[in-house]
Amino acid sequence: MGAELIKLFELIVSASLVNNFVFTWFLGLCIFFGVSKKMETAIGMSITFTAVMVISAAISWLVFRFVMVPLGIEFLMIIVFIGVVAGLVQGSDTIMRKVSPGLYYKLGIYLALISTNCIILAVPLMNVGNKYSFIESIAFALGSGLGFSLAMIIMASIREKIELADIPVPFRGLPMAFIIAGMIALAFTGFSGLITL
Amino acid sequence: MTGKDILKITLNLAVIYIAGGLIIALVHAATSPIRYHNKVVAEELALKSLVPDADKIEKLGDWKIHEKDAKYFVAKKGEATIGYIVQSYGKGYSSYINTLIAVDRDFRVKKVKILDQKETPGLGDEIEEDSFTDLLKGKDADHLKVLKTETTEYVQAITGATISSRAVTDDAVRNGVKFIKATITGGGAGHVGR
Amino acid sequence: MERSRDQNRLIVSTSPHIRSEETTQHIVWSVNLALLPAALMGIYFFGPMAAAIIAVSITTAVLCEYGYQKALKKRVTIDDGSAVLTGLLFGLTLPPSVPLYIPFVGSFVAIVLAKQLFGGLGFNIFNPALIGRAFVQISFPKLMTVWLEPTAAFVFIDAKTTATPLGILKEEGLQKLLEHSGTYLNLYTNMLFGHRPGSLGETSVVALLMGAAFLLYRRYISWHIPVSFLSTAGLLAWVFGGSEGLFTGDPVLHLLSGGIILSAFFMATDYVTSPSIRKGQIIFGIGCGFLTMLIRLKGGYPEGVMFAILLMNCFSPLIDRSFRSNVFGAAERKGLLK
Amino acid sequence: MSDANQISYWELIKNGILKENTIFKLALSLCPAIAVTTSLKNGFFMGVAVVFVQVMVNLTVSAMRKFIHQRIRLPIFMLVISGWVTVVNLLMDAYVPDVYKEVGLYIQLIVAFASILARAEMFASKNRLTPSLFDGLGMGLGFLVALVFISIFRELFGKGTILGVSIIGAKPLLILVLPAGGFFAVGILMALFNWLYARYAAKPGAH
Repeated sequence: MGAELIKLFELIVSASLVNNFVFTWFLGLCIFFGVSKKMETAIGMSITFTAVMVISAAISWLVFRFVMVPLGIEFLMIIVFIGVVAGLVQGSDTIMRKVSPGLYYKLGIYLALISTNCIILAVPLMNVGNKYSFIESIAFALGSGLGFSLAMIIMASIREKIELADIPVPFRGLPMAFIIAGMIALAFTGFSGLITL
Repeated sequence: MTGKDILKITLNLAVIYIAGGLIIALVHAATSPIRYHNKVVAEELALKSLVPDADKIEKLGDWKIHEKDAKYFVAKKGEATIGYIVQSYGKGYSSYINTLIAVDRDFRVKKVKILDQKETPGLGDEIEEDSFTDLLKGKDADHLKVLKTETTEYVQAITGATISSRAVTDDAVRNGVKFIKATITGGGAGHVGR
Repeated sequence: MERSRDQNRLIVSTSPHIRSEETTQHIVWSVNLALLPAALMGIYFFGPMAAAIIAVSITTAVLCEYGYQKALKKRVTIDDGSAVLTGLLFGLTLPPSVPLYIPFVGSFVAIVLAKQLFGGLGFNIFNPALIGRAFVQISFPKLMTVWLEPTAAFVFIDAKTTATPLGILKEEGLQKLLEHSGTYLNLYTNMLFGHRPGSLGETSVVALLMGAAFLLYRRYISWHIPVSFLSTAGLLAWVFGGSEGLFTGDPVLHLLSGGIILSAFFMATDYVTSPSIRKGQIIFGIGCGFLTMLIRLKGGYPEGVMFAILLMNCFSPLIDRSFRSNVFGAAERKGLLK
Repeated sequence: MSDANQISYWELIKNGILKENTIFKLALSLCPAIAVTTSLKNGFFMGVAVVFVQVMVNLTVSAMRKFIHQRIRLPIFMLVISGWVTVVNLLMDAYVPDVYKEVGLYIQLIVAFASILARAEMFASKNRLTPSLFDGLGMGLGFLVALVFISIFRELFGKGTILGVSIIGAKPLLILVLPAGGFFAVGILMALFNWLYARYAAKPGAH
């Protein structure tokens, strides 16, 4: 049992720091660059993202294991998983609007952005690729979500700080964001070798 | 929403599903033999490149090392056994290094091939190069040992990548060789993997 | 492009608490001076090649800053000494055997990519010297892991290559390290004076501490970051650093080895890339110490100081921000409850 | 955009490559721009896959534009996209297995490219077949060209090779084929594109 827990912990640390989705897999970059201009939106996005990631990973795992494998239609996983994500987003949109309008007002706008985001889709695909168990899949999704949130929050705080810096014109905006991301990635290299999976 | 709308939507979905399903099924059917073939051929080629003079390589069984599934094979020329191939894993710097090891009938290493690794680029990933894997040739289990000093009797570490060198030599290859030796000579499944 | 410079200067309220142009200049040159003993010790131990590396590194840094500012028609600020400091710091972190294009590439990256692109001194997020160091570390991994035995003579000698104390500690353990130098006392004295393999400016702890004492005395740096950094690292080394279980590690050895002294006093304390509020500085220091030991004990690299400081540089705006607006995320919470 | 009849096909292609370049101008679909551009071969095949999907999606959507009910238009588009992505995924796995092994995940993630959905919605659903074909081709080629540029830059300076053939004879800056260097490379090339674009393409009279 102890070894199991340690494995899960390692999986979370690995997905969030050592193999951070943004800095080593380059996933979710559109959102990462698009939404990290302001801290408030970055935090809202992070919360929504992590929640959707964990839930969609869980549902996708169940669907894959108990529907697709028995039917032998694993090759359709792209279509099925995007359906799961889209359905989940639509569902949580409706539920949130009814149950908690305040929360919806705050996070609803991010939900719309999620269904066309690669990071949400990548988690179930990678879970299948790595043959993770149900619990491992959830741990992986959680770690990925936390790592993505960390990346977003760091990036937002840095971009707020350099807002008024005298950056050469062609570099303003996105190119500079890329350079900064490169430097964060450089710093994150320090985590490599921390965990062997 | 009128009945006409509902009819149209239903029709939309039906057409999309039928057409899409047809196209995907066709492509799937057309490519699946090729994809299957690719995988089998790739594995065969990898095995073949390890023991080029064998004309038949047969799978003997599965074993586990570092909780990972690995296979082992026998290489034959005509009816005579000329060696064995064993797959093994070693715990490296930042990844488990997947290796294939060919041994002769005296369980000395003939050739080592790194199938998959994610060691430090430019440093640890030199384990993939012939200049390193050639060092392992001709060694038996007792001499599969990494030293940091100059040596030909044992295996000399790659400068700056001792851990990766050790992961291949002391972990993957040595355990693989020990396992295949115990399995073949002892008849049973000697379990040396951790 | 031609946004008024005065306007910019007013906005720089976060990190560099620059009171006037003169004092910044004065402080930066004093830091350069404080590093001089360590640089001289490096040249003494590793020979004239060390001097050449430092020279190339400083020259490149200054020329790049000059060239960039000329090319973009900005005011040339090389006389503030910050380019010299970046070049010097970067040079001191290099192994003494590197070919001379490495200090060139690294200094270029440090000045152009990590400093000037951000708008120059005061706006950079990351310590330029460390970005340069990390860049060459990853680009030339092989050359950056060759270490020389100190010769201690100011002469050209084909020095033997060897492993650093941290490298030996990581791969072969404390016992092996002791074999190298005989007794504990020998080991400690060698480490203290710098008679050990390592980056050319990091080995002589005594020289570095002299410089640091001077800066602390003149109040050019405050004690918060170095003290919290070193004590966290020492504590963790003692608790987790031993091979015979908890509380058997050797904190002194860890504090004397690697680049931790150089980094704690001269890099982590950089005004621009560390938090400006005292509490923030202590958190920054603890973070640096924690990450350094995490990488040293559990990570892939033998030395973690460089990555630890770069990582904390990432968090520095966040730390500053959270202390500025009292409760971090208060605005969000209010929104959620609505 | 709906008056596409007056725009020449050449203009449509140029629009995709320059004015609305997916990566450099619109900053969409950035993930593969870094992930697969460590070698020209990978970058090229990724680009080809995107061209294929974009063109086929545009054609499908354009052909069905009068038939699709407005209410379920977006889900239908998503279905069409994921169908074509599945097809290209299977094809790549079968015919270029060595590339697929490295970029497979990102091929599958073409599904989530905002740019493909955007073109289907903004252009193909309002235009006839031929303009849609050229629009898809232009947008896809813009992506392909960007990917090819980035991967040449990274492979040449990171590994010293082009298509695996040694050009420089050494590994000049290994960092360029690693994550951090990928960000630097894209950032620098993007700034270069901005600079050149501002200098030449955006000037009135250049069109």
